Amino acid sequence: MKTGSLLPQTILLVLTIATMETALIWALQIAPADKLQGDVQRIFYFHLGCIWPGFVAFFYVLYASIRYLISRASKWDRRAFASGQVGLAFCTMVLVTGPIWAKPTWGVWWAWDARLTSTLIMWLIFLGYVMMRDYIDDQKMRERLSAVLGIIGASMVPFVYFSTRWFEVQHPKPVVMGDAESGIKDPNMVIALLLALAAFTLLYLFLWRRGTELAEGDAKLSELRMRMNALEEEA
Amino acid sequence: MSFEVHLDKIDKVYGETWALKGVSATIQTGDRITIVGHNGAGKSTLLGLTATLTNPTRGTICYEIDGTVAKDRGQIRRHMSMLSHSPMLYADLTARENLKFFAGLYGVSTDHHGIDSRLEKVGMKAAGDTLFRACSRGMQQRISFARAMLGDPDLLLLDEPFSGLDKKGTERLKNILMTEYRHGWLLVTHDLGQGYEMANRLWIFKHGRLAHNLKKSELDFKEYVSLCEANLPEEVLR
Amino acid sequence: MPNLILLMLSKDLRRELRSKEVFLSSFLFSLILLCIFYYAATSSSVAFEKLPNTALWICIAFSGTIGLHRTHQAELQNACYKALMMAPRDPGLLFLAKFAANATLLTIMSLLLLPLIALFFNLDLGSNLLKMIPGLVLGIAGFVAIGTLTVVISANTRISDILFPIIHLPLVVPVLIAGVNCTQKAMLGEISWTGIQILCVLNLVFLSLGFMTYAYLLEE
Amino acid sequence: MNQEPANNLMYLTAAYSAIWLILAYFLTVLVLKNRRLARELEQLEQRVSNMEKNKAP
Repeated sequence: MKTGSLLPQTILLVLTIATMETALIWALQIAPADKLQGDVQRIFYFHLGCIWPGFVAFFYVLYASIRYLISRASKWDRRAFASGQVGLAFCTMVLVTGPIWAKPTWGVWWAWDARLTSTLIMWLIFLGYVMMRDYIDDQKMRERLSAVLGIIGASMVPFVYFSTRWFEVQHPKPVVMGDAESGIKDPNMVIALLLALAAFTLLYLFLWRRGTELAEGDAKLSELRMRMNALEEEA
Repeated sequence: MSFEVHLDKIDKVYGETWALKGVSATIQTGDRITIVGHNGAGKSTLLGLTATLTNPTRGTICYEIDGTVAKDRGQIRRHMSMLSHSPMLYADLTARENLKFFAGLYGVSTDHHGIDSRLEKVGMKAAGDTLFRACSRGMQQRISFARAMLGDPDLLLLDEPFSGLDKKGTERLKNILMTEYRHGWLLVTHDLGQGYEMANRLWIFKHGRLAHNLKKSELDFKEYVSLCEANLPEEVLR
Repeated sequence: MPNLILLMLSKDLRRELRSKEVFLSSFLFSLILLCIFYYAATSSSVAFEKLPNTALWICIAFSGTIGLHRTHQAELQNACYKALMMAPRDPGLLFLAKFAANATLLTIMSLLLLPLIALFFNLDLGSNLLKMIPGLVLGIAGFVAIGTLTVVISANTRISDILFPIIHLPLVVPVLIAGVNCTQKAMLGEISWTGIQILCVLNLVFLSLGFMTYAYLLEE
Repeated sequence: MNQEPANNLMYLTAAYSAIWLILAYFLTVLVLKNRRLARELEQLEQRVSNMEKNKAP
């Protein structure tokens, strides 16, 4: 079984690295610099590249959590959790690169821009989701509560996005450089963005697989340890 | 009215500890079963499982009401209730208010008079309007018994109901249990004498397994005690 | 179902009148918050009078969290919650009943808070009070709908008191954003229909989520 | 927009290194957990087989 799953793993890894390299080259070299923002705009390719699989990760949490509650099969819990972890990591990348891009373009590290705010809240929701598991000892309880929290959290994501945007209409943005003059126009820019998206999607798949396998190993381990304890107790 | 519970190869795992291991047994109508076992041997877990509060890790529990298998949790729950060492009543309400609330919650229609007669049965009519927190431990446990009896259950799940009671309180509650209640129960206890006296079946748990499942008529008290001593660590027997 | 809600409501209100738990933890706590708010605002030369809405929602968010946690702890005392879990009732209806009781308590608390805020901020509420009510009530309802779920989730962890606000508050951000907007407009004499619509949709989603998932929380 | 290009490049580098750092951290945690897991599994399997050997005769 192990050798069977090793080959697709390797293919996926190679594919991820290759796409990532190409995306890097395109984003940093081939795509032209933005007219107004200059080279900083290149952050955007990878910044956006992270958001997309981040969203996918969170919606997968929703899907897997529902599947868990229906079937009560631990594998769905492990898949949901691995996805949540990767989503959280990607969200962190978005949150870190966002301010780094904002400083030279907007002049401030943080503006309460809808995109930044909603990402921050999403990050907090899933930090809670990932953190909570460490504080519940019983496995079944942990799986069940995580699934419920995962469902609530992930279904909240669209509302977070919607409400932060709605709020922005009420208060016009501060002196923020709009995207009207700059933005993605050159075909090479589009290619760079698409490549980054592809690279991070592949990366998500890879990390998610690894995380799930790790959780499966963990489960196997605790099952073994439990059987050992039982055997020793009886002996 | 018959109410039977069939446990089939029940496993229950908490974290990395095995609370129950391959437990198969049948609880028949009118069985008064005393359960003993060392701490963490899965006795309370068994009650929780029987009460449909939690699901077994493996295995199935099947409920038979009047010969037909019941699937609906609500229907099953109407036939059981639990009396544990914590009274499950609100400290800031009076005994009467508490009973009224739970009667409503459990769908038992009781007027003012009905609640009164239930309180009278446990000898608590006079204390019906005192706040629950002001009642003594013994009184609290008797009111809690009245709560457990609200739905006229066919199976009582007793999780160390006597813990924290003094001798007099224990005697009184035991008397009420023996005289006011006619159906079966599962009683988890540490007190072998009491357990033997109240039972017609005896279960002994060891390491999550149901080590012995005996009729009371099969052995006298002395044999029972020696069997328990053989299976349980000393600290349980005190 | 209305029976169950009335039952839960009368039980929780009666308990509250006797113990004054939520009143103490929420209302008095809000009072202290308002004092801190005053000094924090004036010492940074922000016009304190312009912030009644801000103060109102900060009080609701903080004291609401404390109040929800407190009421659930009271349920856990004497293992009463276990008796609720064993009730032969539809868990979804139990959720709605619990939600109604919690929401009523918090709404009463915030209605008590309103005159106080009007007093402290020299606000003329009289004419705008009625306009404020829908936004306030709907906002609190959404806050409590999620809170009724998350408080049970966090109660099963080892650090329930810390974890509850951490998982609860990010989830209610959309409600708070919409609620803040509604009451702000109401204070200026307008009604924010979009805000109320959003709040209605959010409440609908939260309540149906709770209705469907509460069964999974009522297990041991 | 009104910054020196050199300065701009600094931000660009910072952003990309941040991504790689987070990724590296994530991967390291994964690898470390994996290793610990493999080690513990090995130990346990040995213990199990030892016990079964003791039981057999």
